[in-house]
Amino acid sequence: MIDAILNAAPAWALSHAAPLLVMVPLFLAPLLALVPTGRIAWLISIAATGISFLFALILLGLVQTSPIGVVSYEVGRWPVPLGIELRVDALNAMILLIVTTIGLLASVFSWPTVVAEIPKRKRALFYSAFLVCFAGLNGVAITGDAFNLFVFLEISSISTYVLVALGSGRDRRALPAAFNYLIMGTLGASFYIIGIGFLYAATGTLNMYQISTLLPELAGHRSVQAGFAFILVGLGLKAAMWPLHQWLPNAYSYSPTFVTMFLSATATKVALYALIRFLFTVFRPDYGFEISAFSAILMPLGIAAMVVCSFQAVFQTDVRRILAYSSVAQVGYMILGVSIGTTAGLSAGLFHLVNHAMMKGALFMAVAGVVLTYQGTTIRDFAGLGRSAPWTMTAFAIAALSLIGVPLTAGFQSKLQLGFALFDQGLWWAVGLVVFSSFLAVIYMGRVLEAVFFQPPVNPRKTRKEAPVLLLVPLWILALANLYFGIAADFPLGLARDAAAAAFGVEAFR
Amino acid sequence: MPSMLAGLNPGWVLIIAGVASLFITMRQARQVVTIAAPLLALLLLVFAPQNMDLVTTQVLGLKMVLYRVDALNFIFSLAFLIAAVLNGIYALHSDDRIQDGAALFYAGAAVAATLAGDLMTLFVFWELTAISSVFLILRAQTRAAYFAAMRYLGVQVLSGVLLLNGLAYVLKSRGDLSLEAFTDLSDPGVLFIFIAFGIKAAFPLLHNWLQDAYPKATVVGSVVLSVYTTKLAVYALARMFPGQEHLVWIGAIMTVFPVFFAVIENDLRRVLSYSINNQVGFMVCGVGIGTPLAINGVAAHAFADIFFKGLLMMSMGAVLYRTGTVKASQLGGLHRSMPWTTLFCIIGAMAISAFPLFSAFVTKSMIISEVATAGYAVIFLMLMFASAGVLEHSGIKIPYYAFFGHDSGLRVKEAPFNMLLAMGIAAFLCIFLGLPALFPGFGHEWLYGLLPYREEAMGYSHHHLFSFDHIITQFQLLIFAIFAFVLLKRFHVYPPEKRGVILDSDWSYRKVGYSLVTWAGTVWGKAGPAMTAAFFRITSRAYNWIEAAFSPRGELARGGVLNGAMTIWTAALLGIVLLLSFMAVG
Amino acid sequence: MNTDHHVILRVIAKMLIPVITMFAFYVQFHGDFGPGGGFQAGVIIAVAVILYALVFGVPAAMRAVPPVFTRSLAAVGVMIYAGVGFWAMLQGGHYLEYQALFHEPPGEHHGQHIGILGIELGVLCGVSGAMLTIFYAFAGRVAEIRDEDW
Amino acid sequence: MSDPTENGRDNSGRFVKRAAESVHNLNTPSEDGIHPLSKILFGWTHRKGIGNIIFYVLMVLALAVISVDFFHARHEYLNFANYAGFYGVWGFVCFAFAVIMGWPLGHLLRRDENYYGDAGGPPEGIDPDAPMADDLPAPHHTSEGDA
Repeated sequence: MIDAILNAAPAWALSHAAPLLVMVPLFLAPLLALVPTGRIAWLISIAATGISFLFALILLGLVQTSPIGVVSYEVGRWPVPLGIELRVDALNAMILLIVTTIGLLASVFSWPTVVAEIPKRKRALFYSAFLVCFAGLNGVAITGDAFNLFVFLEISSISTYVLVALGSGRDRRALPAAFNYLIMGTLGASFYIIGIGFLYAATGTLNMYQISTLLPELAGHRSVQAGFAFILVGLGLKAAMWPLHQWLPNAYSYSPTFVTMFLSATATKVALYALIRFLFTVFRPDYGFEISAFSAILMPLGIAAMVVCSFQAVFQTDVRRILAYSSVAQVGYMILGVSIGTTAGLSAGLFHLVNHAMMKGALFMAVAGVVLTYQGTTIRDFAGLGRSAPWTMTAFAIAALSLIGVPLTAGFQSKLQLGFALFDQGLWWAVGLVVFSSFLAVIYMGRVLEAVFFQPPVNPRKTRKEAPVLLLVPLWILALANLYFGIAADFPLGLARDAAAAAFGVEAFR
Repeated sequence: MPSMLAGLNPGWVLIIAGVASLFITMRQARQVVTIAAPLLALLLLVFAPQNMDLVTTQVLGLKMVLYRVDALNFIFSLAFLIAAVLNGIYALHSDDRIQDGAALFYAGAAVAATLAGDLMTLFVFWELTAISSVFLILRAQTRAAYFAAMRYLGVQVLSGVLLLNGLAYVLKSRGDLSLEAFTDLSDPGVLFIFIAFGIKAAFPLLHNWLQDAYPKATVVGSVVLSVYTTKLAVYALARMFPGQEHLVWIGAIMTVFPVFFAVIENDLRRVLSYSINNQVGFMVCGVGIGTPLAINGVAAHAFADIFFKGLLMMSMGAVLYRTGTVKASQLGGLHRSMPWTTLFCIIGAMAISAFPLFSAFVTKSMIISEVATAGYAVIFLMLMFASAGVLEHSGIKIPYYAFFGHDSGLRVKEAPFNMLLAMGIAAFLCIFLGLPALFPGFGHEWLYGLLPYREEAMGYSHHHLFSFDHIITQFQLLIFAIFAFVLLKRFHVYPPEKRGVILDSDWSYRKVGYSLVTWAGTVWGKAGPAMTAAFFRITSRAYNWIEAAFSPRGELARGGVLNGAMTIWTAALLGIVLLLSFMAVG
Repeated sequence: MNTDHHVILRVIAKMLIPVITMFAFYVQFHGDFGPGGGFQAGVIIAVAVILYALVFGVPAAMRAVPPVFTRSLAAVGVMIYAGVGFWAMLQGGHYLEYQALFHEPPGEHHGQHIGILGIELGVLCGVSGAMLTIFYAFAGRVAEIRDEDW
Repeated sequence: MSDPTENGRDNSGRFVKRAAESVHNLNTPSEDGIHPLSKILFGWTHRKGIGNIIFYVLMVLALAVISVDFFHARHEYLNFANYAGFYGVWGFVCFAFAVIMGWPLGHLLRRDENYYGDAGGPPEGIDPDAPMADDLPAPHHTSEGDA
């Protein structure tokens, strides 16, 4: 399919795919602030995300067919140390594909939930903020410039705070959640920019590739190490690395349902991408300080996230909070994969990243459907929905099984890969903990599924009422993707393997 | 035929139709589906190109060949599909979505397993046959059927688990899961697979799930069940273990021991279940010989068996449907009111007894002839004994006690037309397959032309099949055996049919095992509460501790020791990372 | 409203506001070849309006410069900025490549000149619009809690 | 049934009608529940002394098929199969053995019908009103689908 798109695309689209991917939504976002009605804004945002999605496919194709595996674009044709370079390799091509796919599906299904949750006069602005956030996330993933990355990170974060705060129409707790998120997010971004400052002081450049070529000689430099520490913590915070995750459960629980779905599947993923980019490409996993960070910081934190947050999810009564804590736990899996420090481990982590985007996207979308039709997110509200909304709930169940890691689902495949990568390094105890954490996932998802399919509805007057078709179609696309990639995992696994290879080693990057 | 259709697996057609018919509430539409889907599948199979991998897929680096037709699996799946059509016709009188759906799904899974091109695919559909077929037993909706279905499912799943276990071993030692035959039984993986196949083929002592479950299925269910599971196992054995010498003995024992059970069994469907065991024994024995002609015999006998055994099951089903029982002690004289059923039953009985001009005569003889050629004298005598035994329980006992003998006084209607039609077609096949080739490709030559080793089959057909020796010896065996029956009846030595259940190897788990479990339960009932109390004390303490830590009211949700201070965490983490970085470089 | 105490303020403000605005445009166009530019100019223009609001009250300022206008101004600013980039692209150059704006050979700087001015104009609009929107958002907010409850 | 001859006079439809009627009659059980076809097919089994006739006919047949062996030598791979009368004797012995073994085996293995305890009441979760397999009171007599 990618070949077909490459052949069909005009020459300008091929050569300018990288800037257009980001700039089209960023240009359309302010336009949305001017359009009169939310419905037009909705259609424009579908168009914008769709265009970005096409460009993401084109970029993926270009990267795959490129002899060096890199697509580079100099903005304003300023040469590299002066100007900003947009730099796409297999790693960010994959992230871009995830963000744009989820963005497209999210904007397609968003309209009914926006109508239900956002006041009429704010809808166009809401979509404007969404497009800014979308463009910012893509910008983070696409840029090759460390400072530009910060700018895009802030663009996406600030619009995210707005999006979260707009949940106040349904639940006033969205405001403190957004404020908390704002403080934490700013803290993380500040740490990141401080780290970049240290690196700039040591190397004199902001281009990530140039930094990476200059670093080997400077590995013992104190400011490089300080920069590493700040960047790790700053991006770790953005990626909701345990124990820096505490902004996430509230932000995900009280924001508008559509925002939750979009953020859960993209925001932490993009931050994690940036972290991986720094850990593996800018810094090298064979630097002494990074090895010790892997084994003493990332691996314990990843495992702690897996276990602790799964336990916390077990005791939640609100389905969105269960899923939010589960997200932190899943980030733990990815961090664990990253912390192994091998290509196998990194590709397992990235593979789980792809799959987690699919399953959490589907789960939160189903929850959005329930909120829309039945108003309520506690487990009690979900009781008996298996009968009243079988289509929504079947998709929910498929994604939940994938989250648990039942064989023949995508979640199983990535946990399997993670297990293989851990075994290769003799970390059998970590495999045991992964299994234990999956067992906890059985409990917390099992509680929901039990309520959905085996308990009678609390309110017996709950009649058969599905979520709207507009929501069901993207929901089922994601649910079926969970099943399809659970059986034929070649495509996402290949993406993750290429991405891991690209993240490793300067040769693959250049 | 268009290439797109060529990749359409006939088994999947049936599976899809089966799932669909679960949802079709309109009876007429479902009837159309149950007949049309097997017919469509038949067409697809007949026109499918042979000896090439038609559909393949890659799962976890394992190549799975989902659809591959060759000479051996063609004849098995052909028989399965024709049987599916007949079963569809036979079931027309009943309006039961679950039964129709399960029957189609089950048939489809069996066909798909037969057409699998590797062991993994075979395993997947192997399990699906087990799971779908259990509904055919459950639908009888009796207490006995419920328990039997659960036991049946347990045994079938055990077979699947063993198979999967074996596959894992084989994958490790051999590196692939192709359908290349195994030779070495001492490899644990191969042994696992052998036992897994053995359970489904109902090897001696592993057989009893069959007699336990089949007679308790619905009228239609036992007809459908009698076709697939065991023949699929025979196919799997012929594919993976041809020439495995243990099979000769296992098969011979399989032919002999059910004879004794069948004589004293009162439930006529259970008699037929023993008869399945006995006929599958012939096939297993042929697989053990493994020569081309023997494999021909296995394939041909399986083909013929599907129809004559199906026919007998159908006739007993019709009796059950009309009278409500198939107990020999309560039946008799039904030929007065069910002459058509009687006629078809007699045809089936003659076919299974291998009367010349009937189907078993042209199929079973290939196996027996190869046994004799290979010099197995004892095996030969056992098979001859079994042939006489078949005549006893299936050839005489079934029609005699159901339709003749002592008149039970039951005056019922003749079977419904659809049942008669299905029986008629099956009866036609029983006769047609046994006819001499009046012109090329007619009668038995049609069947022989489908066999995996055609030339050997044709050679046998020309030189031996309808030779004077062969026919006369067969008549000697049969007529003397019938004479023995008449003689024993005349002098009242023939044991009368009595009500009751006959113990078999399932006694070991249904009685001994059950008693053990009950005993253990009693012990547990005394020792348990003390342990449970202790256990609950420990777990509740652990739960309280975990809850205090993790729940929304717990420590962690409040931010742990440093209340609400994620920023402190951030600073602390930064400090640790910095410290580590500095220390690591030194 | 009792305005007696603010006569001087009002008079001075009325005199200053045009000057401030003028200065903003000076900073804007000076930004082309010296310190200054769109951001500073935008802030200064916003300051002019904010001064007006402080002296004459927010409602008056909102009548003069409606919130819808400031919001649109911010949006338009961003679009101007991005639009210059697209313009360069339409002319066959890279995104934001000023040299490509008028297909000039190397050495000529007309495109560079116009390009940077366009960008700065976008920044001016964006910054002043955003500043004013934020100001209105805070200043126009009605306290949810009554004063005596503080 | 109306008088067939009245309408059957029409010379073209007459034969067809007669045939249809006879087929119909063949498939309609008489008052005593006995199917007319059964009289044609199996009526001979009700004849007096049929047991003796069958017995003697079989005896003659048996003697006939075995006498062939004395005039005709076989050449089989297994030597013992070439003895005259081998198949007949083995068939007779096997059949008789299997049947006679039914006596001791029956005593040894036959148990009460409810030996396993599953012929009793229904277990929990199963419809208690569903009929037992053993005492299905011919449930479908009134159902549709009768040809």
